[in-house]
Amino acid sequence: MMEFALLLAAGAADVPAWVLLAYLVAGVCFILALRGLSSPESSRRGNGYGMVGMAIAVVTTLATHEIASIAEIGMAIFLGGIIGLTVARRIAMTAMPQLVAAFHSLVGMAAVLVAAAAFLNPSAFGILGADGNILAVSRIEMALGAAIGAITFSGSVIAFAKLNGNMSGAPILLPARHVINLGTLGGILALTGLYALSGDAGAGEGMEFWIIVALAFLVGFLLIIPIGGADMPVVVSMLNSYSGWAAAAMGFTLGNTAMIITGALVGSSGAILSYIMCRAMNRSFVSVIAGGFGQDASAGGDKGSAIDRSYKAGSAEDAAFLLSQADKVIIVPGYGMAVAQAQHVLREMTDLLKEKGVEVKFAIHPVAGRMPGHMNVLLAEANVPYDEVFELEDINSEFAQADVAFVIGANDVTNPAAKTDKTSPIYGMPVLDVEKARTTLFIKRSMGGAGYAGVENELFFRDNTMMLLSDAKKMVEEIVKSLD
Amino acid sequence: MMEFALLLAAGAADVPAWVLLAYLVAGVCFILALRGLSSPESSRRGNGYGMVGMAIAVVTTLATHEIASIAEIGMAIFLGGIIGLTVARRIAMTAMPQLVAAFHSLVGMAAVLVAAAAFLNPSAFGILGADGNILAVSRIEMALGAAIGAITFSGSVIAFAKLNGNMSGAPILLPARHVINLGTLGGILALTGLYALSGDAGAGEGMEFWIIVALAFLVGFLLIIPIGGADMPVVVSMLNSYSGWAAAAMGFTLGNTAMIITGALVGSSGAILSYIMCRAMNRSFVSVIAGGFGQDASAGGDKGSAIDRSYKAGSAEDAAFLLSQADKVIIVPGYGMAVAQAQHVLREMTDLLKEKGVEVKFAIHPVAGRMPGHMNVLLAEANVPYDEVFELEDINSEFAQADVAFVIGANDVTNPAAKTDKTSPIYGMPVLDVEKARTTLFIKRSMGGAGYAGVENELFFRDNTMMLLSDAKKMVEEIVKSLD
Amino acid sequence: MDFISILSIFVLSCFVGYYVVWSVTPALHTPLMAVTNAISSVIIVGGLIAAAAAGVPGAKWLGLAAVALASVNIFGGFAVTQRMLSMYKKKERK
Amino acid sequence: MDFISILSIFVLSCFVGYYVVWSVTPALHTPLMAVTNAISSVIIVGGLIAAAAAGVPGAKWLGLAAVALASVNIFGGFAVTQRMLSMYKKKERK
Ligand SMILES: NC(=O)c1ccc[n+]([C@@H]2O[C@H](COP(=O)([O-])OP(=O)(O)OC[C@H]3O[C@@H](n4cnc5c(N)ncnc54)[C@H](OP(=O)(O)O)[C@@H]3O)[C@@H](O)[C@H]2O)c1
Ligand SMILES: NC(=O)c1ccc[n+]([C@@H]2O[C@H](COP(=O)([O-])OP(=O)(O)OC[C@H]3O[C@@H](n4cnc5c(N)ncnc54)[C@H](OP(=O)(O)O)[C@@H]3O)[C@@H](O)[C@H]2O)c1
Repeated sequence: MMEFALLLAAGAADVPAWVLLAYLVAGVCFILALRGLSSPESSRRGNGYGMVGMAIAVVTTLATHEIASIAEIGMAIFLGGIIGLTVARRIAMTAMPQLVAAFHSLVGMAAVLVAAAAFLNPSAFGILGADGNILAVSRIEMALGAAIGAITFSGSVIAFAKLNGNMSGAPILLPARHVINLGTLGGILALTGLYALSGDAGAGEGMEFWIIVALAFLVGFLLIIPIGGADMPVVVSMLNSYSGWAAAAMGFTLGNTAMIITGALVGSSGAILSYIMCRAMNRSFVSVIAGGFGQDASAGGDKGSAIDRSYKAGSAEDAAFLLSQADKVIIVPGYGMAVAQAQHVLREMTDLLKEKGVEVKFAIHPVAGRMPGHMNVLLAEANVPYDEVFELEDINSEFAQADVAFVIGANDVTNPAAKTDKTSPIYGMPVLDVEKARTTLFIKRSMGGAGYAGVENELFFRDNTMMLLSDAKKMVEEIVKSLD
Repeated sequence: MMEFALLLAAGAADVPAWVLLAYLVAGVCFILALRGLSSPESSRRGNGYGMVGMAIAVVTTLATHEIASIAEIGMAIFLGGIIGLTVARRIAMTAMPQLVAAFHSLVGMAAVLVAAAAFLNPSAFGILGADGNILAVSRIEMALGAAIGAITFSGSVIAFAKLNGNMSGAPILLPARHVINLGTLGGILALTGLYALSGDAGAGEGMEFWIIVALAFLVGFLLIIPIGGADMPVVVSMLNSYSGWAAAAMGFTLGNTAMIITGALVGSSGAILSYIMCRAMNRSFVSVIAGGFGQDASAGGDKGSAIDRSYKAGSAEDAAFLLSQADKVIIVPGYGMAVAQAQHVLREMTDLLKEKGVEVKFAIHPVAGRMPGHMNVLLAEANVPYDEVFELEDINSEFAQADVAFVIGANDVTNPAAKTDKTSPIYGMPVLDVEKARTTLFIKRSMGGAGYAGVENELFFRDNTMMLLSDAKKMVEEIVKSLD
Repeated sequence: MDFISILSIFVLSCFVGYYVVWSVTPALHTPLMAVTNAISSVIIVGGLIAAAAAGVPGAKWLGLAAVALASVNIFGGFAVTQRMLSMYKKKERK
Repeated sequence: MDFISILSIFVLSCFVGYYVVWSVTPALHTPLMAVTNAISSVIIVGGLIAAAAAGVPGAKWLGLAAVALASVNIFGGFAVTQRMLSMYKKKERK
């Protein structure tokens, strides 16, 4: 009992009350930042709260510590800030998935560095025990924080490389990889235990710490390379969640409310987004993490037959005619729109149609594109008002009244096999009922190319479907010309 | 700064960790109890969590305190438990509003007693400072806890008496009551301040405390008597919220996580339910609390004209014929169904109609009856499956396809004046569109009687409305006979 | 626990309370009132502490009274909630 | 702060996180990813503590590096979120 009580006695007892209060306020600001995202109107104010919270946390920390060199700290912040702002200003909206992955890797690395600094200089963090050793509970928190941070770092780097095309998206399957991964993770946990129980654990003492960090870097790498490029969004979200838990672990070490609240928020956010994606794809999280999906599926999909079957191809003029005759058009954007960067010209097209008195709406599937909310942000970029953009549940019943369903670069999210074919890899995933519209127009580059899941789409060969085979941006540009 | 830090140093520093953990677990159980109420399926498990949480809190407290007499404590729990269980088993579902008010008064009184006990024996609560005075911050918490508890007690007693008919529901308006109330509240706050700053504040010292309690009892009484009986539900909910904040205040005194979490949960629950009721009635919370509604409205409503205008009265046989010929019937229950206890026979009627192949649904307005969820619980009591019972938003569009809207004891929630007449006291409140059904049947006792808001309902005089003037239970019994 | 910890717990609990109550389905608002009533009797903890302590007899009797009142609420509140909830049934599919 | 206080805060924060994230509208899931990224750089606090302390130079440099990396994230994350959010517009009613 005594032992346990000692273990629980965290350091830094004499922090002034206002400091604790300031960190609490910062944490509440972060809660309000996420809360703002419940609607676009409140979201900008929410982001403001986030900035305020961060400023409070930074200023409080600087004000309560004897600072050796404010100039160096200022330089570090300035340098980082410049890089961050430049990247944020320059990045194309279509590159968001990569950017998020890159940013995650930085958080992960920062967590490792902080844990290492605490390891080398524990007294600055108030975690040095009376016996000259780092407090046992802090050792556990530090080791776990560093390990999670390292996994986040190397995993995010691979995810970035795959998403950015620096590395092939194909899953790289090592033999016995599950055994290796589980073994390494087990090793990390065992070493953490050893380190916590070790008698020699003063500042900078204990090889276990460094071995844990090294193994964690390795495991992050090993965990992600077998996962196909297209599964990366789920992985990125999972890593987001990890970076949150790493921050929470460091928050325990420092007894810092802001870090704990943030950790829990970010941790939940990543976990919930992963869950939402998996559910909308009707795949289990385990099967994503176990890896190898991209490959198996492209082997399994019988693409060969696509070329043999007859379909109705159309031109931009045909499409323009059908669109301008319609009363109601529903546009279904997908990954292909993002690839072709067709959102701006698409918006021009809808403007022309609206001028002609056609009612135009957008239907967004929860996993259209390659990131949650991917299509929404691209359409917003192209100035499509968000009240013309609808979620699947809200618009799916309207396809029956639509004259034209205009599918631009989407495939899986319209595939009726998800409703009917139990053997299909996407069976059970909710889909948009585009086939209920009087006519369905499909823009894609070729009859051969399949979508993310690598399965064929029956709709291409239906009588009321017209295929518009071309790059999405080019095709829509031509339609705009014909409409004028 | 030192002063402030001292003020913040709460007592009882050497509580073992497992105790704190146990109270945290109890608090989490309470969260899960409310979380379970998000759907009927999970609700029973939720209630189980609540009981477990309470057991943990009680056992932990008993286990960590030197108990003078376990027999006496056992007796107190036994006695209270027997009374509670007996009441819970016997009470009629229609008497729920009163029961909730009565229970609130007990919580309020318990909070007062606990605060008084802490006042007399502060060392048992670990709030006695080194200087022999009760800690200043604990004095504030105690005084506020006692005051809120006392207000909750006397307010709930009045609410109970008005709801139970022991006291006339008419608002009792003292002259200058707003001034008196504000003055008394101000007095309580001023005395709290005096008490906190007082130099003589040892165990049982300080008349301020008792004066605060006495004034708070008075204020609870004064606040509630001017409020009309029909506004009581909002008041009960508000008092619920208060009892939560009182528990939270005592939780601060005791440094008890379970009490703090509970206080926040109960406090939010009461506040949100009050808000929901006010919003659904399109009235401001302030206007409810300021009181006098029941009176003004019944004076303002021009009931006189009702008797002069012509309307179509019908018999039970007419109603039975219309109902049995219908394809789709929507039943709209209201306060009158509760008064007449007509839910059981109503359920028999729907069974007969369903046997005849009629589609029957129930439409519940958010403030039908006199308590949030009032109609739902009565229908559940009569074994109506909850998946045949729909909220306003979900069913309002279906009235246009219904052959019969069967309104039983509801009035205000169907009144189209809320949509059209800007001068009506219920203008802006969402209503059920019963007039869109082919025929509307209205059960009420007389053409003279009005509903809660005291305004006339235009629908009674429409061509496709048939009035069934009788007690609801009798009328439905006759309809059942005719249907057989 | 220091004051700021308690305050932090309180602030976060308010957020939890806000969200958890809004997620309650309107059909169960009456049971919600009953169950919040029951759990707010956790104030019994204060009564038990007062009743357990030897010494000041006035405080002990006040504590015992608080325990008795809170017990009415605990048993009554949970039982009446259970009674209500057991009435909510789905349609039996034959 | 003692360990149990911290644990309590953590547990309650997890509840808050759960509810607050589910209440985010799906249309803003991409900004959500960006902003959570930005706020998770609150880890900068640890870097600042390390960088501020005189003494162990290795720790200081690690701290400074952490501050720089976290700053990229803070400025980049909030700026890119702001940029995205400023694009979400309602229809202009003429
Ligand atoms: N959003 C997320 O969070 C997320 C996360 C993980 C996985 N996913 C998965 O991603 C998929 C998204 O479905 P989706 O319907 O949006 O996309 P998809 O099924 O991947 O289909 C993309 C379509 O766009 C076409 N395309 C590609 N580049 C084009 C260009 N430049 N011009 C015109 N067309 C082009 C492709 O055909 P061609 O090659 O013939 O042109 C293909 O038909 C789902 O399976 C989902 O499960 C989404
Ligand atoms: N639910 C809540 O939480 C809550 C809270 C506060 C206020 N309120 C208010 O309460 C009102 C509820 O509306 P409501 O439509 O349910 O009720 P209502 O407007 O109060 O009308 C009740 C109707 O029932 C009839 N009635 C009474 N006893 C009857 C009996 N034994 N047999 C047959 N009919 C009987 C009355 O007419 P006769 O007298 O002619 O029979 C009257 O038409 C709203 O105005 C709402 O704002 C509700």
